Amino acid sequence: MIREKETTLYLGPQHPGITGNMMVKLKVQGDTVVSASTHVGYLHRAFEKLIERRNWIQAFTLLCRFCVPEPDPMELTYARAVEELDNREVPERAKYIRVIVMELARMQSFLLWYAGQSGSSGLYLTPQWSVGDRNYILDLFEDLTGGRIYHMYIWPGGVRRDIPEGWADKVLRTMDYIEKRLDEYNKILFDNTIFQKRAQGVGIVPKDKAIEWGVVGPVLRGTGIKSDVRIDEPYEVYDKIDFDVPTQEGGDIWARALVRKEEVRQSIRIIRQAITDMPEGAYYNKVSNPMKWTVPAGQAWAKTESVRGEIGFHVTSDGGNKPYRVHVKGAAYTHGVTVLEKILPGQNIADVSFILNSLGVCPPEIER
Amino acid sequence: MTNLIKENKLLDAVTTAFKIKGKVIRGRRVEVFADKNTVSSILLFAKKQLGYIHLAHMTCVDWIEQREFEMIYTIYSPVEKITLFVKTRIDRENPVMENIDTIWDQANTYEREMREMFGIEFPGLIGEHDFLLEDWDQIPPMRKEFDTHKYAAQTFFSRPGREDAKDVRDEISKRSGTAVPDFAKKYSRES
Amino acid sequence: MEDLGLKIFGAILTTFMAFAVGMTYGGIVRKLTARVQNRYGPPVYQNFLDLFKLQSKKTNIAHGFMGHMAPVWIIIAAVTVLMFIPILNGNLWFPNLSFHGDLIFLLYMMVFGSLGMALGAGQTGNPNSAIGVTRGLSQMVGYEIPFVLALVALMIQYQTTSVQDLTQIQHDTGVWNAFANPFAFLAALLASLGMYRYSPFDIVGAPAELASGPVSEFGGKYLGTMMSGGAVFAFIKLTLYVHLFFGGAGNPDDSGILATLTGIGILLLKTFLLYMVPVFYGWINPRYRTEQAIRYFWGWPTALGIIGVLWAVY
Amino acid sequence: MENDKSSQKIVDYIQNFARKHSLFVLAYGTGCGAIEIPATMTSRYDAERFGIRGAATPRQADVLLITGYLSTKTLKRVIRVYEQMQEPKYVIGFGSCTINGGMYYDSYNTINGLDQYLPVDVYINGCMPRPEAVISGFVKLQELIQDGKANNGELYRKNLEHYRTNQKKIIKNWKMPDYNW
Repeated sequence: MIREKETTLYLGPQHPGITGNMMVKLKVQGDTVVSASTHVGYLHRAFEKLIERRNWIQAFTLLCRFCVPEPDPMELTYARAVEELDNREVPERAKYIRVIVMELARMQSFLLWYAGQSGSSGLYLTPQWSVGDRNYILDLFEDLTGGRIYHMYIWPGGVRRDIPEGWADKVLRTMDYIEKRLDEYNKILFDNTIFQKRAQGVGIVPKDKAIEWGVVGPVLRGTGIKSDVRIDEPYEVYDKIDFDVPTQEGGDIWARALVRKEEVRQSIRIIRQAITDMPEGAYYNKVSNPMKWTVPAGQAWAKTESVRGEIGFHVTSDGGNKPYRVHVKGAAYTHGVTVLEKILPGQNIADVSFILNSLGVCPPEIER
Repeated sequence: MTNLIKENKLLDAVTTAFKIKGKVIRGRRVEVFADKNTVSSILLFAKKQLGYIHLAHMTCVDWIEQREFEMIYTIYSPVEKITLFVKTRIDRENPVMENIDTIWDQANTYEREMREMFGIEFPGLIGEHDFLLEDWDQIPPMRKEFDTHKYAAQTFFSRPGREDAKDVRDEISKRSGTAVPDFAKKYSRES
Repeated sequence: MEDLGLKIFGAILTTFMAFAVGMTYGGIVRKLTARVQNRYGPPVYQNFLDLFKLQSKKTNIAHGFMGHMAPVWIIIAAVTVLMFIPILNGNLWFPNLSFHGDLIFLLYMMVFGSLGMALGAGQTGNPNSAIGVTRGLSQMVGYEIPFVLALVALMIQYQTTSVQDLTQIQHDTGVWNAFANPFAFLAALLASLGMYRYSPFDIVGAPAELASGPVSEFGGKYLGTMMSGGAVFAFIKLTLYVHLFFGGAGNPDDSGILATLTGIGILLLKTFLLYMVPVFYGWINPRYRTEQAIRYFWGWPTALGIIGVLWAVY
Repeated sequence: MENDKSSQKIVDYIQNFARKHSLFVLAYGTGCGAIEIPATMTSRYDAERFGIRGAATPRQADVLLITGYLSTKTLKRVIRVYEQMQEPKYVIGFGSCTINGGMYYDSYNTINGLDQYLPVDVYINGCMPRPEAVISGFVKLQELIQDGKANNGELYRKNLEHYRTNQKKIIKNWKMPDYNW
């Protein structure tokens, strides 16, 4: 076999195809990738070290800056872990509000994924539409929590504010609008033969080794394995809401895209059910004095289903008013490093940022 | 209380096989305390026999008073939907832990991070030393004795901020010489 | 002899017109793309502002001799090819040498521009531009085949290789070549999708994969010259297509001021409509991979080209 | 000659007008603020009507956006990218993390003040400023360009020593070319 000369190509931290700040070092022969190695650490801000210097409530400001496209699952997982340690009861209404906030976060993150996926495949029409429509959901967040992207709204013991009146039917109106828009998106991207040709059979995650590699979320569901934290370990009120988890066979970019396309419709369904049967009552089991609030010693592991997959918080407390050790494992931790290095060899250079986007890799989640 | 049959069955399976202590924390959460060098056999046993194929998490807690690192391996079985914690304690001075790269490939990333952040040595771990930081010459930063505030104050410049909580508008007007705008006057402390 | 001065003035006027029309088309397309993406979009003269800003860059980082030559080469190729294309058929003002050149010469000269870009990109040593160049050349191989087949079909049908005569024939028979030989026209149209580097075929300078491919190391004045060269090339291809398939613009017999202006007006209208075809196609389609693009070109367009040739022979 | 003052002023005015109305922003999300760049570039806030467009490589870019905190590893790449950009270049510091370290003031890996390492033209404060704030930052930059006060490149060249010593304090093994203009 004639051994072609290998060139190394750095899809460096500064590259329009890489969302965020991470470097994929490719050994390339002609147009196909021979080997890939990811280099991270560009967005490391020592978040876990800083959290040891903040008390339990102040940690929330750091938490939601942790993964940029989707801050809410971080707050919820941390809040649930602390509630488990403190065994603090969350009122029923707060649970429903939390589920609505989570599903809204899932939808705005889906629209961002949708923009990244079609942008990296060369279609510059739908990123404009989907990020434009995402702003409607961010407006909802702004009314509810005051912040566009970072909300700091979910606290241990419930949520910070009750729903402003008129917000609930504004959500329903936005849901109808988004649902109408989703059909148009399908016409442009999912029914587009060139996108199907580009996406099918590319970046295949094998079904048998998927769980071993630590693949979670829509990528795992894309390989045909039905696993979703909302069903396996229902938290908040997910057991009272009926929704189904879509799975696809094949494990390539196309299967993952279909899974995500179906998941948004489920989110809309969940939001509608959560809004209609949300009880009245308290929304916040108030912490007596947040500054001097000490959580009993112990360790807790809580996980929630974010758009990219299962996010786990391992919180250790030694009884003081500062968290002793918080270690976070986002879905991108394994997708961005191990899984990417295993499925990139053999792919075309044109598909590297395409695959990176379909795996839902969010670099700040890898290095915190 | 939900019936903990499955959890207790799992606990007995592991504790009898390896004669170690453990307890059921709550529904779906079981923890087992193991000795340092039996951890990888427990993990292999759990993965192959009991079906705990998903390594959800690997972390290290630095107990500085007891002079120990606590290594926690979180594994999860999609079939039984239970999370098993395998916890072990290793000495803090020269921490060495066996490398479980062969059981799960993804453990390589966790171990590289722990080697860089805590200074734990994993013999036989492939991968460069610089995982997150670049040319780091201090002690591994996540250890408790490393004070990040002191280090930041030394190396990075900090802009001279306002010494005490004076009202911003008065400061600005003093500096720029313009009077405090009247809409702000009723909030200003001076008047 | 006196109309030599006229010809020279006409030639200079054509270059400026080609440059201005190419840039304004770019501006209009940017505005339309913005409106399709339901946003306001830049002013139509934005391309001129970009070009002027690029030209007024203070430092210019060059990469050796070929780095300097690449933009110059593109401009040379653009202007020479422009000279050999009849702007208005038979008009006294704008003959600019269209009587001498013919189709085969034009084909070669059009490849000249991409050759300049390729050599310049190779000189910069940036791996992105090297891969971009190989993709550009392979894509050119792809769309050249149906394009040449279409032209061959026309040549056989009318036994002439000069663009001037082709437009003359269309003017006399009153039947546009698009309808005279529809297969050749379709093959050429599908091939033209690959020429303007719009979305399904912008694999050469694909930002997401190759950080804008060959031009990734060119900034400031180099990028500005390349941009204006690209605009002139777009105008050239459009006028060539209009003259080959849509009967050219303006009637040859009188060349008064009014006739010339109406001729230019028709030319602009036809070229703009033709320019919209790759733009519409590009708005809603993601990008091909390299081998998919070539497989596309060697699929239906080549088949249509062959049928066109057979149609021309019988 | 005496009237070169006025003719120079005219040329400057025209050049600054062109530079003001066509800013190419480098596609480099260095921090958490990078999530608001797609929002500003797309349909609701649409920065393109100001002529602001993304550029793929530092050669083609004029504006370098430092969006949020900057870790030491990224600072090394940012300096490399900054020096590759061509002369009339501008740096916009995004969010309070570039002004005084923001909420990561005590982190061992993020720098506190951006203007110790790079000359900065415009700061936009806010912990992840909104798209409106981003566009107001761009408009502020355009005003600076129009009356010729945005000379970021010359500042960097004039007191290169000051910036170099600060940078080398943070970045241990330099391994980068030392431009000496």
